[in-house]
Amino acid sequence: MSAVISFPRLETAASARRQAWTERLRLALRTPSLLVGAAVVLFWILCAIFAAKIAPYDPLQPDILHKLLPPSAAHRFGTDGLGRDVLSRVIFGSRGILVAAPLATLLGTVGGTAIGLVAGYFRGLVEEVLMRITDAFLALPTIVTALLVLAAVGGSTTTVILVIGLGFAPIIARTVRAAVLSEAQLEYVEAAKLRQERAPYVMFVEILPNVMGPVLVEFTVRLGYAVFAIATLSFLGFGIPPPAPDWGLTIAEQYTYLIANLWWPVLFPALAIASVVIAVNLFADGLSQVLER
Amino acid sequence: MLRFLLRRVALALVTLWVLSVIIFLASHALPGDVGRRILGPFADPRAVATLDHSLGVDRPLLVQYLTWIGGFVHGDLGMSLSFHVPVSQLLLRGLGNSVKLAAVAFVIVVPLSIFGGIVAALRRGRLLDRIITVGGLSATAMPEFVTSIVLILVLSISLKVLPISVQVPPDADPLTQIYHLILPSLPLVLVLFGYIARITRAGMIEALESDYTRTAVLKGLPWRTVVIRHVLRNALMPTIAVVATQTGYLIGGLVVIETMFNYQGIGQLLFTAVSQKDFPLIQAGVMTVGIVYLGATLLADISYSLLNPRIRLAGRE
Amino acid sequence: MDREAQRRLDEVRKGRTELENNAIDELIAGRVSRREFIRFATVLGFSMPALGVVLEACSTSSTPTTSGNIKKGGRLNVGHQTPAGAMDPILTNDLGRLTILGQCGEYLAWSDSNLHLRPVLATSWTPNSDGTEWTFKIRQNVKYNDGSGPMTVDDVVATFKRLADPTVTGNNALSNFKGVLSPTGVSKVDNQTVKFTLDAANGNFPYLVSSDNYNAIILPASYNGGWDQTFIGTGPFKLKAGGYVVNDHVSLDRNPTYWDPNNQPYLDGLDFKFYDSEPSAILAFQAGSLDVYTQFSVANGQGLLTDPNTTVIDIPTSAHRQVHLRVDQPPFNDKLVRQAMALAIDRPTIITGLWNGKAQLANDHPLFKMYPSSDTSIAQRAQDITKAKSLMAQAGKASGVDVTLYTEKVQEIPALAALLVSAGGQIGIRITLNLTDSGTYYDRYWLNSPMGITDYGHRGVPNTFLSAPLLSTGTWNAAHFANPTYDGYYADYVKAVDLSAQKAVSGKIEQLLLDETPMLIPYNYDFLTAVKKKVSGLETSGMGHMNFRLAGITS
Amino acid sequence: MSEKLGAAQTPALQVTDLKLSYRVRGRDREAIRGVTFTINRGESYGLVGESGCGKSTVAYAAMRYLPSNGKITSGTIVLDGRDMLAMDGDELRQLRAKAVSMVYQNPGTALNPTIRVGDQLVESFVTAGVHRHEAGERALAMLRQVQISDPTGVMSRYAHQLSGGMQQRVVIAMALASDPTLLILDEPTTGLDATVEAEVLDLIRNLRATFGTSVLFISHNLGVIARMCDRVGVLYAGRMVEEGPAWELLTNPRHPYTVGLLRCIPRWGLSKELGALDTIPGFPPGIGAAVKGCVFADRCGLVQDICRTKEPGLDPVGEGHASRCHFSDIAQTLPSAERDMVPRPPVPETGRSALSIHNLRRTMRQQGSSFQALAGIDLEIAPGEVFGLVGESGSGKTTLARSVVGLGAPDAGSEISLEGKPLPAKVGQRSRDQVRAIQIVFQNPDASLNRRHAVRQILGRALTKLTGVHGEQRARRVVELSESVRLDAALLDALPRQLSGGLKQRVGIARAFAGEPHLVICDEPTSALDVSVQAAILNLLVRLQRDRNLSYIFISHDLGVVRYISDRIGVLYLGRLMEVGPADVVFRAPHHPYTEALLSAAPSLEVREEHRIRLSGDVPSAAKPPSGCVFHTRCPRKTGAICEQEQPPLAEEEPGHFIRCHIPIEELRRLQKPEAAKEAG
Repeated sequence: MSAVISFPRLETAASARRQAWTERLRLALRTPSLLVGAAVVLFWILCAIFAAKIAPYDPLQPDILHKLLPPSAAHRFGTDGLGRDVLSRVIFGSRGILVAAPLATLLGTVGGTAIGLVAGYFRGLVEEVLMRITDAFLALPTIVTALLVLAAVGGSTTTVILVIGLGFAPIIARTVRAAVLSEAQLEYVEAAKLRQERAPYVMFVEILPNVMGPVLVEFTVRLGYAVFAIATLSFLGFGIPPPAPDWGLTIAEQYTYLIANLWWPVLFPALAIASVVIAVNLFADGLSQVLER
Repeated sequence: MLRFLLRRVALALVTLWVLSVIIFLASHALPGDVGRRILGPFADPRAVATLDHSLGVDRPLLVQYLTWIGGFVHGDLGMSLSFHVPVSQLLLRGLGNSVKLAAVAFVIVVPLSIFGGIVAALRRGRLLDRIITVGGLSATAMPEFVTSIVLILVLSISLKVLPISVQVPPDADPLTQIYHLILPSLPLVLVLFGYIARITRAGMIEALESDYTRTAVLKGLPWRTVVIRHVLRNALMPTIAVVATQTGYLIGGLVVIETMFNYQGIGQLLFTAVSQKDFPLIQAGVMTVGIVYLGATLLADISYSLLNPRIRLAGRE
Repeated sequence: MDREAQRRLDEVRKGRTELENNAIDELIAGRVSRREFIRFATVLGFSMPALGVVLEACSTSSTPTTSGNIKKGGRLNVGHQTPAGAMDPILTNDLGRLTILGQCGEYLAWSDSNLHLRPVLATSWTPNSDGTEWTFKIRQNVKYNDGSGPMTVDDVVATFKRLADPTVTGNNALSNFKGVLSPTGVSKVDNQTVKFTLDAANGNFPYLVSSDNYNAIILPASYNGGWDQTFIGTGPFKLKAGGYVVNDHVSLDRNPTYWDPNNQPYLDGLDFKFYDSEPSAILAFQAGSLDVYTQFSVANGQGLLTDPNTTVIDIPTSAHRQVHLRVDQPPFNDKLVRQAMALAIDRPTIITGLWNGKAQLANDHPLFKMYPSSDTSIAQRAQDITKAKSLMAQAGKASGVDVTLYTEKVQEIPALAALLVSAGGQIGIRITLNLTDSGTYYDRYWLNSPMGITDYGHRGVPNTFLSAPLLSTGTWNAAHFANPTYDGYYADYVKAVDLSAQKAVSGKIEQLLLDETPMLIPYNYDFLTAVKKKVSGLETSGMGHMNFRLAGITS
Repeated sequence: MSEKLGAAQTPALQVTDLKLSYRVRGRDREAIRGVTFTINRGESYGLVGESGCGKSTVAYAAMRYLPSNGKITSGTIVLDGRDMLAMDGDELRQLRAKAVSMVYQNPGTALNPTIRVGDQLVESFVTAGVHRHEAGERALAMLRQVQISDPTGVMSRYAHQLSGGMQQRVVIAMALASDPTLLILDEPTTGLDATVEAEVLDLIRNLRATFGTSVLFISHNLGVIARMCDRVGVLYAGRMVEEGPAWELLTNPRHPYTVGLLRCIPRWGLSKELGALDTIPGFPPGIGAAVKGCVFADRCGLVQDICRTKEPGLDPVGEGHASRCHFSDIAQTLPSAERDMVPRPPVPETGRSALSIHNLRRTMRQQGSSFQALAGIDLEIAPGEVFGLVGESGSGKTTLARSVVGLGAPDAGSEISLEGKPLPAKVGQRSRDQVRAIQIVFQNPDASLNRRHAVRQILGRALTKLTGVHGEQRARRVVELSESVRLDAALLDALPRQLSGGLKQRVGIARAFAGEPHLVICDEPTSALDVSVQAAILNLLVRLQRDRNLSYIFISHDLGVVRYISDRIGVLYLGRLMEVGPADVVFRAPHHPYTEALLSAAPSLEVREEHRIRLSGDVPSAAKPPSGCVFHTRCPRKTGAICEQEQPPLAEEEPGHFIRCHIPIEELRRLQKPEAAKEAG
């Protein structure tokens, strides 16, 4: 009898796994876009969590006799049209979007992944029906879908989250379905069938972990777009209602001041939106680079 | 080929039908009463009931749907509740205007972004690539309303190089009209640039790394010939599909842009319809958006299949 | 008053009704101001010469302002709110449409920015002694803007029969005529005279046939709908061929057959461009694509107020924001809490801060100072936090109360809401905001909310403000205010045709409302119109009418 | 031609001490650790070695075409007398255009999918300096030279409209357009069917004779190298370990690695009864791994201390033959790594059948048209029997396998029964016992093992589902199972990608054996593996089968492998069994003409050049099978109209030996006599 074959380069598989993780982490640390993106997002998360500690003023407290003051030592970012502190509003404004955008994206991702899994796995009539509905939703831009629904049920943070989630689900479903289709052709799926696994097991235990890569990338990409979309909805007046210090809303409320050269109430929230969206996109970009390798 | 096209058209029609059902149901979830919405909050309840009846909104949903979709098929989109004119009249004009604006945006962005994507791919990993990809990403990430404001401030109010108004005298020559549409199209250009450039870059890189490119290089072809003859043709095929799917995205952007610039396109029309809960206009408007999107993707499918011999020649031989 | 003046005044008095003479007496006695007198006299239908005599006798004068140096010709680009519905006089209920109506159509009288009535298609009018019958003399030889005509008494009768008809779908004029005028009450006396027999006495009736009742442009008797095709009327402008594109613009040309030979329009035409969003309109105005922007808010128009190239026409109005406090539900079922809320508000600061001064103090009741019938002697309520807190304590609510404020996201209302939140917070009234679009607010919350802000437009007379939101039977009674005493006062007010009687009732109403506080009205805001410096002669009204007849471009 | 003659003195390619590294994750990792070789004018030089040894890297380096992270760190490459590493871009381009060409694996992707084949070919001529007007004619002529039957038609087609063999001919035509000094062929026939491969290889030989081109031929297949090359270099871990004349090197290897490699191959006529295949234990050092001493020391059975400290030189061991080994003189005494194979008792003739297939038909749909993937298969497999199934791609091997395990239901009327009891068509309808009784080992372990599941999970789940064990018991059984396939229990927590190909396939085998099956279908279980690993897997499969006395259906396109492991063999063509019989009988003449062609196409280490029959053309589409005998369109022994009109029956020509052919067995025997004689000898 020849000796049992062992793997000469590794002590144990556990250390192999650890090594794989450290390898991936090292790769992540060497991806600048991922790092910059993560840093900026982290910055805003900290702002959101510690807003009450960081912000110098109450973001909702008007002081209309001191409205539209330019940036100064007392008000680093100036005051807005109601005399509220722009800096404090920008800091507090991170809260809404940092809760709404991930929740909406998560909702869309979970829903879309489920639809995509089912459609990609079952094929046939189930797939046809699901994909036609998905296609129908895809034929509408997210903003239009959102307007349609928000007109029906009225704007609130919850509805915005739901509607963005609804808008994202078909997009994610498409991605997931494509990934599932190629996964389902692989023989490990047949191997599962050959031991009479039930469909949910095959979908969620066998296939799902293997499509998590694209799902994760799609999640981060969508997250960036969620920030974009929620801000746009707020701007159009269909999102989070005033007086919330929401960035998009603030811009909508204050952008006419620009004409009078009162740029600070608008510029800072605009920069905040831009920084979050860009950061999330950079993160997504970096993540896909890391996962690709 | 024909089979492929027929299948695509059939799929698009089915999708459209599903869309019509979704839109119909969604618009009937709108709160409040149609007659009340038309007559306003201060109107007499009896008048409201009479109006509801004359509009047929008190009939069963299925009947209403069939009436609506039947009218739609025959080109009768109903009357706008807020404007009291046929919806088709509003939509046609809005669509025409939007197409003008979108066309200007496309004419600017498509060559620019494709060129950008190509350059980035050819300079992969270098500074220029980083500038184009990160710059494009940033531009894509900025909501249109943010970029619009900056552009208005810089280009119209400070530098005064572009007119802020999109209102052109109706008898103005096409060049003047285009000139007026440049500013509002720029935010769309910015959003689309990063996206199309990215896809182009990805397609280019895939083509550059392909075996046939290797064949071409090892044949001893000059690099220019390799790129132009062998790489571009294959690399740009996915871009075509992407450009088409961006029409949907574009319409979303148009809602914002047209509202900001008060441009009477389909985006603003949708926004107004939704704000005023003008449901015939919402239904028909959203349907139109769907039709435009599906039409555009169909067109992309067709051009893609014409360019791709694999599909063009399928079924032969 | 010299003898000659006295003599001429006596001449005038001779043909006057008791009411009219009463007004003159009040003026002479100094009980009404000159302004109030003019307004009242015009209501009663003093002809211009007669009015002139009275005022001259009282050492006052009325000279309408005219601008010089206007050159003939040219067109103006006018930025305007998008009409919210079909362009039809009887359906009109928004600024978007009424301003357009007023270019092509005319009213029996024009209600100017000071609430004075000026004869237009009527040359004069007189009430009977108790104000239940009003007789109007109709101007002759007036042509319509399509060249047809002349306008006849039959046209006037047909117009008002239609406006008073409750069976017409979407008839907006009913809000004025309901309970006041029925179709049968309109009758032709002769070829120059129309008589209105009212359902109930009304001392302010001429306002209801003036431009304040914007539905009431005079149309041919043959008119049967389709106004948006013809834009027919007797006004100074007419529709340019193909000039109306729904949701986009209206182009008007000068009416070459305009009836008034001395007041032909200077302009060749007007191009109204519609805007859904105020900021984009302001951007366009600022960038020079517009010559006039008909109405802007202070919130969005900061830049316009300080722009050296812009003239801001500033008209005080009775338009206001009404904050209802629902009296049959906690927390505002306690009068003390309502009063405390009212005392927490710093009105002057709001006017300065929110409105840059372009608003007038109001006193939580609709009898605004601009109305001659109001009793201006009642003290203005002012912020008093100490007292407010003690009222809260007195009500047993020292620990505070919670309430949700519902309102619509329109113009400065969200900002006002934010200020109310902050004001309430000072005395323990913790307000949560629920802001929705207008449709949702009016559909769902307006009449079913503990607290709300409702947007009330300008009215030439306070009757509607006093009835619908406040009477126990009032249809817009969001405060659910039911007070028999008040209902009685209101009946007295409407019946009173005598100015001092009106004032007396007004004082009682004002005091009652201040005490009960079913609503807060912090201010009336001004109607602001932005005009390029080169444009002159534009006359605006609190209702939103734009009189371009004498407007033009200065050379 | 004259130019070539003039330069006859300089070698075509001279590579000297080439070192090359790839930059991976920020570190330069050495992939080629100093390679020196020379290809003389007109010479065909073969480069062999297992995957990852650096063969292709050397080839691309010879064209100076490297990925952006690759860097030649030292050495010289002199092509046609010119130093390639000193050239600027334009010179390099000229060189590629005129002096050196390359043909590689996957001709389908090597051709531009959007440009007509003719245009691509013409372009090659133009680039090589042929005038545009002339290029079209030259292209046509070249297509004729690469034996394309309808050159004009092919010119106007796109790559996807051509079969794999045709595509490769076109690529070869393009490569030869410039009449290059050196033609590099990188696995040019890998992925092609055996019959097509044989044709292409013949073509290359003939063309080489015509053009006198020097060839660098790269392959992992020693048989192909033996047939194609004059001289051979054996690469191992980026190092040339042995070099010599092809025949000499393959028959008299002088490096333990070459010796081991040759022993791994299931040679012609070798069967499991005759003993186990040898293997090479361990793994080659990875790219960038630090190597001290001999690169092969870790896996060498002859290793001594010196091997780990001092690197041996590539020393001559004969005429033009060199070996990089301290002990090259005793290399052939390399001890065998596997010694435990005992001849298996013959299959007991119990008359029972493990699996019985009757009239198995399967109609499949593809792009709207339907075709018969299986057209009536009848088959009996006895308990303990290994049934080998051979055939080219599209013959229905995999469809048959899938039908048996219950993936994809056969048409109505088909019958499959297990141990006498009818088997439901779909796996979902089968009882647990039936499911566990029939399992499958898939071809590609990368695809058949869930990438996200650890080995323990993969095996444990199979045990639970197939045998119902849980908890403690299951944990114990997992360990037992892994030991039965000789998988270290320490690897149970590894993910598949952390395992080598051979280890992965062991997991796949263990999973198939989890339910103690009676019948295991092995669908090309070793075709994705290197020969040294293949040998170990084959040994494992044989041992498991022997220990448990179960049945296999063993599918492979590699005749040597099938011959080695099978008791009986079936030959499949277009969904029909053409020949069935005991392995040794089928491999001995007479055989069905198709079997004959397959056998003669198979590249092997034995030189059997004289008597080969060649099939022309490609396998017909199963959607439109030829009338009569489906093989008649390609049959070299076609007798006449009867072959086109009537399908011959699968007749038992000898006891247990069935042939589907109109030609009587005697006639076949006569026709195939010479080979039969050879075979016997």
